[in-house]
Order: sequence, then structure tokens, then C-alpha cells
Amino acid sequence: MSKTPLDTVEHAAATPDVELPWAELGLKKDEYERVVAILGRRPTGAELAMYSVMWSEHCSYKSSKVHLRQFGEKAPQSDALLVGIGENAGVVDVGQGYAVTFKVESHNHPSYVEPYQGAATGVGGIVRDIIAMGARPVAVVDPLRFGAADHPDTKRVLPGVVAGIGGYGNCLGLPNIGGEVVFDACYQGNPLVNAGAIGVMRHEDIHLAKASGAGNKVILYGARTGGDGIGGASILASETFDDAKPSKRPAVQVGDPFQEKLLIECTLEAFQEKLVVGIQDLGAAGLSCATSELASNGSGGMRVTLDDVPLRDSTLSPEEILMSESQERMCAVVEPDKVDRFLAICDKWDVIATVIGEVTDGDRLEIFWHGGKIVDVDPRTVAHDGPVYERPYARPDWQDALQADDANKLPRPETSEELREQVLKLVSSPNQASKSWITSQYDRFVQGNTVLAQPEDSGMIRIDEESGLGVAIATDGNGRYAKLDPYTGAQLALAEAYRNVATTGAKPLAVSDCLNFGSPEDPAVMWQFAEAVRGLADACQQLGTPVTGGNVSLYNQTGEAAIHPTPVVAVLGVIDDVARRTPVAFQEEGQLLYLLGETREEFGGSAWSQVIHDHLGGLPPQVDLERERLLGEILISASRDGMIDSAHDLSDGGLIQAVVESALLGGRGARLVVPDGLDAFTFLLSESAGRAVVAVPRSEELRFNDMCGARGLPATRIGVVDGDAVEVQGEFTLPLDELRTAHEGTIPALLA
Amino acid sequence: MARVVVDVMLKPEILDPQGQAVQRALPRLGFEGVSDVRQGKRFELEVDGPVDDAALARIHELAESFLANTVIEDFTVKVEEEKAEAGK
Amino acid sequence: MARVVVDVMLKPEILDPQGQAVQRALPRLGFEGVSDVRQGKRFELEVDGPVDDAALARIHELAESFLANTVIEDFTVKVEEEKAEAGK
Amino acid sequence: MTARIGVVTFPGSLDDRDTQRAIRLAGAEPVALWHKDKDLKQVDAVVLCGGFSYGDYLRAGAIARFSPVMETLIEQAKAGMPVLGICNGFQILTEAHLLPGAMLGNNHLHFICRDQKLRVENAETSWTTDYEAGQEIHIPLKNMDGRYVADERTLDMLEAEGRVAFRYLDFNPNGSLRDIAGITNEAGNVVGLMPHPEHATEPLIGTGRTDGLPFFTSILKKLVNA
Ligand SMILES: Nc1ncnc2c1ncn2[C@@H]1O[C@H](COP(=O)(O)OP(=O)(O)O)[C@@H](O)[C@H]1O
Ligand SMILES: [Mg+2]
Repeated sequence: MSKTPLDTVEHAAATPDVELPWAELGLKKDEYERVVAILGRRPTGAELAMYSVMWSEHCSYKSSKVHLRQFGEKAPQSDALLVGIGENAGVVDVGQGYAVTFKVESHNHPSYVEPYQGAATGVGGIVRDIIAMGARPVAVVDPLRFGAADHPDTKRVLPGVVAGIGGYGNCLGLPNIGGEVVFDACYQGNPLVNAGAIGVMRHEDIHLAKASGAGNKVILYGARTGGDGIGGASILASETFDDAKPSKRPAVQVGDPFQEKLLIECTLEAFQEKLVVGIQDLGAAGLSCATSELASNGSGGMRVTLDDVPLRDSTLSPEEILMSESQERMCAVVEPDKVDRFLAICDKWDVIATVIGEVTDGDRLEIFWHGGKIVDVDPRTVAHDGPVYERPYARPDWQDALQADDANKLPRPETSEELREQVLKLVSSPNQASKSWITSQYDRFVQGNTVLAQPEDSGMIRIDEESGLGVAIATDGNGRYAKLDPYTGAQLALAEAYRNVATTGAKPLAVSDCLNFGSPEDPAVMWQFAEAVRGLADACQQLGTPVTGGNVSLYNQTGEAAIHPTPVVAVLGVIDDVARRTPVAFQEEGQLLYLLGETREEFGGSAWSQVIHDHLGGLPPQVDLERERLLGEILISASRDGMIDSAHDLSDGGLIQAVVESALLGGRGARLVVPDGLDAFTFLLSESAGRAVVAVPRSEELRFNDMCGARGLPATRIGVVDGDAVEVQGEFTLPLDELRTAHEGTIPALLA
Repeated sequence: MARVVVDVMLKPEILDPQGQAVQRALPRLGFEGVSDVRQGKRFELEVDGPVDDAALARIHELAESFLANTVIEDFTVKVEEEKAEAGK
Repeated sequence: MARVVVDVMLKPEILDPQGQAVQRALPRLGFEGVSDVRQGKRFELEVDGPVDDAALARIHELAESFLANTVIEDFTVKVEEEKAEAGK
Repeated sequence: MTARIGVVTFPGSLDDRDTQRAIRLAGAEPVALWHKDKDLKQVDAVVLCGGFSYGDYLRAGAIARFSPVMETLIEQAKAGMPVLGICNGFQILTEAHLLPGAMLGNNHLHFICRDQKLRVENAETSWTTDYEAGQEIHIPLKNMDGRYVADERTLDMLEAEGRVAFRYLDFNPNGSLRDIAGITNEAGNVVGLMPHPEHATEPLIGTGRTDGLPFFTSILKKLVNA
């Protein structure tokens, strides 16, 4: 085996003409030239490894950055925001000295390749972001998108993804309290596996990812480093430096939730004893990311000895160690006199912990291997000064035709009998059907603080046993709406999540998002992205809910076919006393059903147009954010003052879908009357936004009506909770048994 | 009737948390001298008819496409002969 | 260094839903003629030093008390010789 | 003076804090126990709580069963100390042979989380005196390896001696033989079950029922009156 000399900084300076495989590592020529310009010499292999991963789309947001800035620029004034965009996760003040951190991320492509492990490590990654802020994780959510429900590959992907999310989250002891499952052929080959997590801490415990204080030690703890997810780096390692190396390294990471559970416990114990100056999780780009971000966010520099990194595979090259994405690792900065205590806590939890470096008073990140210096960079240039692209974007030429293909003109049911058939078909269609086959694979009870979980409008967790303070979260996104109009579609996603939170009685406070799109190199996709971001930023400003962080997933595309633009929005809310929460299920016979908001003829992108006509065209429902805010205020007041006993927001599937869900969950039927001025079809199936249906005890009717009247919210009495069927007077009757079979049988029949 | 055994193991470079957990427990049980443990799956297939080359090829294909995920796992196929030292 | 393999299978009288699920899937995949499938575990132990009778006896004991739960499982211990036809 | 009830934390335990809360709600004093300590801190009873000790790798409960705390616990349980194993705790108790039989993966191969209906078959164990024999209760169930199996002879023996403590009603969620949800040892001091009574101790939380609280009041009464 021929031994090539170690590619040290010295060696690089002395051999300026050595060609490095920058293209194979995903860098563009001008990007490589920029690295050379920054360094004033050619990079070493290790430096190139770091720049190439950190400047990737995934880590540098180079295509999306120019648009994402709007979330900051348009951020509404909010007293609740303690930590904003840019940290591992945003932090929100929820009162009583508590702070909550939450974030949504994607693990789309890995979940297609290896559904179980891809989804599992997605949960693992988002949870580490939460721990890194100093918080105890208290819940997870999982917005999911799959190809057509009856496509054979969905049978491979979905059960694996669900088992992976459950396998990891259940083992960590995190209740899964919400999410989405959407089927659409556009996600064939590009399923979307987004995962969100929430954590709780006291204000004083917020921790940031920065390394400061010269002499402080850098400790790597958790799993050993193996050759996971370093396809690119192994090219560098094998072809350039040492041809005898195995050139295939696994692209898929395997998670170890048990190790992560130990990481959570030992990290929280270290926080509690105030042993940590700064902390960073190792996710994408592994040590490259952790060291360069910690160093560039702090005041000094950092020196790291790579030989001290505990390895699972002793053949790894330094480049591979720097790029490895082995899971379940964290990096902490600790004062020298606290190192022993920190290591003792790790030992207590059987977690491997190693001092790998220290903070210096310079401003360089220096990394050593076998005594040679293989990295000497300004960490900012790696972590923050990546390329920024103003990618061209243009409204696609098919957009007009799509919008002109008006769904309101589709043939409608002509008889009551036909209407009944269509309703039954709708509530049993895969997207509208009960997801309990999936959600029953998730532990929703663990930690003993779950107030609401699926299938409620939002998940709700008690965070203080004494006062009953709680937080709620909902995630929503409708790719069909966004395809018809990305600006409005993104706003509708926010409006729906906001409404879902308010429906349970919680006050919406802040937003996280996961923006799933096709290739940014396609101007049409880039336009969708730009429009969605603009729409979301505008809407957040108007609703007063700042975006605290999020994630962008691009290249969800096979060949020319991109997924529907799919902005997924998570809204976090707070409720002073969880005892006042409003559930979806009908609670008592005889209560009066009120429809809040206005119903228009709006069928573009609707569930009805998809299920009955396999159609996508027209315009999505209008958005009226002032109306959403008012509706939210009414729902929150009504819950606080005990005026409503159940509530359900209206979204896909319209009123009838909501009523059927409330009826099935409560085991009580409803008698509905079509209000004056509406036809039965529009009343039951339109998807106008800004609406909810509530059940009002008779004793509260007057008070409730007065409140809505005084504040100008249309409230229409549409029926009563009653019997064991859903009956629409003058139209049809659907017995609960028949509805239950239809609604609950679909998913098991497809997947079990 | 013959028995064909398909062993599926994680590739050597892939993390094996289960095997690790077993290995770490050994010293506590008083077992030293085991430097690595890997845990995998064993499938025993009872095949009707003769296990000729064609049958083996089909089982190989089955292992590759279904029993193992070759992104992270390796497998071996063998026709079972006699039993090794059996536990009770 | 030698490799010792411990195979652990559910006792025949114990229901094996994993094996059954595999078997039921076979016809869908176009595989006929497999009358039964059982799924078990395979442990590969890398043992330092020679695998003599004493070492084997200890591993046998380990399998009996730890790697298998003999209420429900049988096991076999064998020293690995050469590889069977390997999948890629 | 109230009773002191220990709750063991293994690496991977999840419901230790919830179980402590349930003990407190019942009026007893929870005491945290650590898997590496043989010392049981002179508690009057112990709960082995739910979770995934050691990731449930190898088999659920198989690795935890060999931890230092279990040495003392096995000894004391044999001497009559009340022990309750919930879910992973039940799995540990079978692995430790304090209870007969074994736990296997659910017959449907999925994790399952649901509000489960049970019948209390034995209201005379240390942990069930606040129930009526035959009482039907709802307790959350959540597990991957909840299928109770034992050979016919053992099952017949359990039935004959009234040692099937809980049985699943309406729906068998995991393929457990004879719908067994929980069993007791001969003396009635060691009880194991798959469902999670500690998650059914407060209105509003979880399923909103409090059907699990009597586990903890039963043991409290027994210990205080002893
Ligand atoms: N993958 C999932 N994980 C957890 N909960 C889910 C998942 N998919 C759907 N749910 C839950 O099922 C319920 C119904 O979902 P959905 O119809 O999307 O709600 P909505 O229309 O109110 O947003 C919600 O409580 C949602 O959180
Ligand atoms: Mg809703």
C-alpha cells in the first residue's frame, strides 16, 4: 500500500497544484475558487471536506436564504420571542417563568431509501436540536406525505416510516401528539417525512450554541463516530489520498434511540448543575458543523485533536471523521474545573465522553491529526459565509391554465341520494379517513402530561402540574392549495394550524415551518418557493406570530416532476389552565351546533374535487387573516368562560367531515339543518377558511350568541347533537355505525 | 422437503445497537474476552421439492429483494445440513 | 480471534408472527412452494483467544442464561468455518 | 408515617417520573432507586416502571434483569416485599423468573397504544385490594412486546390458583394467551401487567380516567395497616 503524505496545511501550501475532487464533493467551480481565495492557498482535504458539507444546500440554505430573510424582516413585534431564527431552535416565553422551544425538520430522502431508519433518525435529529437549547423534550409531531395510498411502494414506505417514528420516539419516551398523513401521487418517490419536537425549560436554562472562554474544553459525547452518511468524503479519502480504502460508505444512518435517551438524561443533568457554557448537537455535517458553528458563534477560536474522537471504525480518514453523520452525538463546551464533573455524569449514564479540544483566544479553527495541522480556517467562513444564490424564478406558464380550470364548475350531485354517496365516499377516502391505524403505533400517554393528542385539532401538553399551564401544537399544510397558488397556499397552511390551536382553547404564539419543494434549479419551483415564503412571512406578520425557525427541503423531485409545493406550518400556543381545553368529540346530547364563519362556494383544491373528480384546478379558498384572528379569539374566550363543550375546525372535507369526526369520537350523532341562503352541497362540502363548528350547551346559547354578535363573527345555528346518526334534514341520514365502518376501515384495508 | 437458511446481518460498517448492547452487558455477567457482538436475523424456510440451483437462485432473489434491505444489510443463503451442538 | 455463532429460534410450539408474515407475503412476491418460515436471531461473537472446549462451554452457558430465554427459545452454538454462498 | 415506595430507574426507563407522581397522588412517598445500586434504601415496596430498559435490545427486560439493583430486589421479593412490574417492569419480572412465562412481540408486529378495557380477576394481591374481583376498568396500554406466553401446564396452574390477575376484555391487543394482561406470584406480593395504571391517575390527563389509582392506594393501605 503506497502511503501518501498527510495533507497538512503546510503540505497544501507547498503543493498548490494538487487537484482536489471538489466537483465530486458537490462544490461548483466558483465555490471552490472562493475557498482558495478565502484561504489564500488550496484547501487541505480536510478543509475541503468541511467547506463542501457546510456549503451544501442542506447546511447553507444557499438557494433559500435570500427569501427566508423575510421571516426576520417582517417579524411581528412579539414579547413572547426569547430566541429567534438562527439558533438550533427558537424559544418562546409561555409565562410563569417557562420557555418553550420547538422546531420542525425534514428527513425526506433517507426515508425513501430506508423508511424505518430514515424516519427514526429524523426524530432523533430534531430531538437533539431541542436538547441543545437546554430544554427537556416533551412531545413530538410528525407531518407525513406519501404517494397514492394504493400504490405498491406506499406499502413499503409508509409502514416503515411509521414504525421508525414510533420505534424511535416511543423509546425516547416522547408522546406523539399530532401530525398529518396525506396521500398524493405527486409524492411517489419523494415521500415527505417531517418531524417536529417541543421542549420545555425555565427561562434561565436557555443554552446557546457558542464556544467562548479561552481554555474551556470541547467535549464530544454520545455514540462513537462511524462511517455514516459520508459518501462524498470517502471519494476524497479513497481516490485522492489512499487508494486502498473501501470506497463505499453507508449513505444511510442507523439510529440508536436508547443511546439518545441516555444523551437526553445526561445532558439535562449537566445543565441542571450548570456545567455547560455552550452546546451543539451533531446532525448534518457532523463535527464539521458542530466545531465551526460553536467556534464562529463564540468569541474565540478552537483547537481540536481529531485523534481523540472515539471511533467505531478505525479505518476512517480525518476527512471522513469530520463529515461523518453518525447519530446520537453532542458537543459541549465546559470550563476546565467542571470537566471532571461533566465526565462523571456521562459515566453515570454509560455515555462515552471525550475531551477533543479547547477554546483558544485566537480566531481560527485549527484541527490536528497525527500531529499535523490539517485544518486552519476562520470558522465563520465555513459556517456562515457560504455562497448565496439569487436563483432565477418565474411564474410557470401553466399556472394560468391551472387556475382557469375552475373546480366550482365540476358536476355536482344531483340528488340527495347522490350527495349521500359522495359524503360517504369522502369520509372513507384515504386522506379523510381515520389515521388511527398509524397513530396507535405511537405512544401518546408517556410522561403523564398529555391533555390532547390525535385525533384532536391540536396536541396539548401540561407543563406545570400546579397551575395547569399547558402548550398546544398543530401542524398543517395543503400541497394542493399551494400548487394552485403558493402565496395563498402557505397562508392557508398557517391559518389552519393557527385555527387548530385556537380551537382547543390555546392562544397561538409562534410558528415553525418545514418548506418542502422540488428543485431550486427549476425557475417554476423557485417561484413557488419564493411565493410561499412571501405568503407565510406576510401572514405571520399580520397574525402576530413570529417564525422562530424551521427547515427547507429542496430537490424533492424525480426527473422533471416536482412534488406539489408543500409548506408545512407548525403553530405553538399556550393555555393558562389545561382544564379549560376544548375537545373535538361531542360531549352531550341536546347541545346546539353553531357554525362560525362564512361559507362560500370554494371547491378549488378541495377534498371533494380530488375524491369525486380526481381534479386539481381553480383557486384555493380565500384567506382572511383578520377573520382567523377574530375566530381564534372567540374560540379561546368561549373555552375559558365555559361557553362551548366541543369544537372542531373546518378544513379539508368541509363541514360534513368535521361533524362526522366529532360524532364518531363522541359516540353521539347530530341533526343538521341547511341554513338559509346555502345549498346543501356547498354547506356540507365547501372548504372556505376561517370556520369552526362548536357545540354550545343550551344554558350558554344566549351568552355565546351575544359574544359573537358583539364582535361581528357570523354564527349560524345549524343543528343539535342527537341520536346515533348524522342526519341532514331533507337530504339524508348516515348511521354512526355505517360511518364508522367507512371512516375507520380504509387505512387498515390498504396497509394491514 | 428441505430447509434453507437465510442469515441477514447488518453490514460491518453499519451501527448495530443491539449487538453493542449485548456486548456491553457481557462483562457484568462475568464474560470477558468477547471483542465484538453483532446481532442479525435468521430465517428458516421449509421448501417443498428439491432445492436445486434454480430454487436457490430464487431464494437468493427473495433474500435480496425482501428479507434483507441491501442498503444496510448483507445476507447469506445456505441449505441446512445437520445440526450443530444443540441447546435444549 | 475466532467467530462463534449463536442461533436462537423460537420453540416450535410458540407462534412466530414474524415468520408467518414473511410466509404470507411470499405468494404476493411470486414465490410458491415455501411451506413454513420461522424467524429467529443470529449472534456473531468475536472471541479473543482459542475456542477450546472450555470456551465453548462458557458460551453455551451464556446462550442459555442470557442470549436465549429458554422458556420460549432454543439455541445452537457453533464455531464458524467458511462462508456459504454470500449475497452482495 | 406513610409508606415509602421505590421506583427503579434503569437506563431507558421512561415512566419513572410518572410512577413517582402516581405514588404521590395516592398519598405515599416515592423513592428514586438507581439500577447500579444494590441498596433499596429501605423502601416498603418497589415498582419496576415502563420504558425500554437498555433499548429493549436482545429481549425486553433481558439486560435489566442482570443489573445490581435486581440482585437485592429478587431476594427481597422472594422474602415477601411487594413488587409491581408495569410493562417493561413486567417483562423484567418474567426474565428474572419472579413471574412465570415470557413476553414476546405483539402478534400483529406493531407497537400499540390504546385505552384498554380489563377485568380485575384477582382483587387480593398486594396491589389490587382496592378493586372488586370482576371489576372492569380502562387502563392505557402501550407496548411492542406485550404477548404473554407460557406452556399449557403453567397457564392451567395460573388459572387454577387464581393467579391471572388481569384479563383483556373486548379486544386482545397483542395475542397474549388466554387474554392474560397481568399475573401474580403465588404469595400475591409480586404482580406484573402490561397496561399502565400510572397513566390513569388524573382526570384530564391521558384518557382522563383514574381507574389506575387503586393500584397505588391498595399498596399504601396494605403497608400502612401492616
Ligand atoms: N402522522 C401523524 N402523527 C400523529 N398524529 C397525526 C398524524 N396524522 C394525523 N394525525 C392527527 O390526526 C388528526 C386528524 O388529522 P388532520 O385531518 O390532518 O387534522 P386537521 O385537518 O384538523 O389538521 C389530528 O389530530 C392530527 O394531529
Ligand atoms: Mg383540525
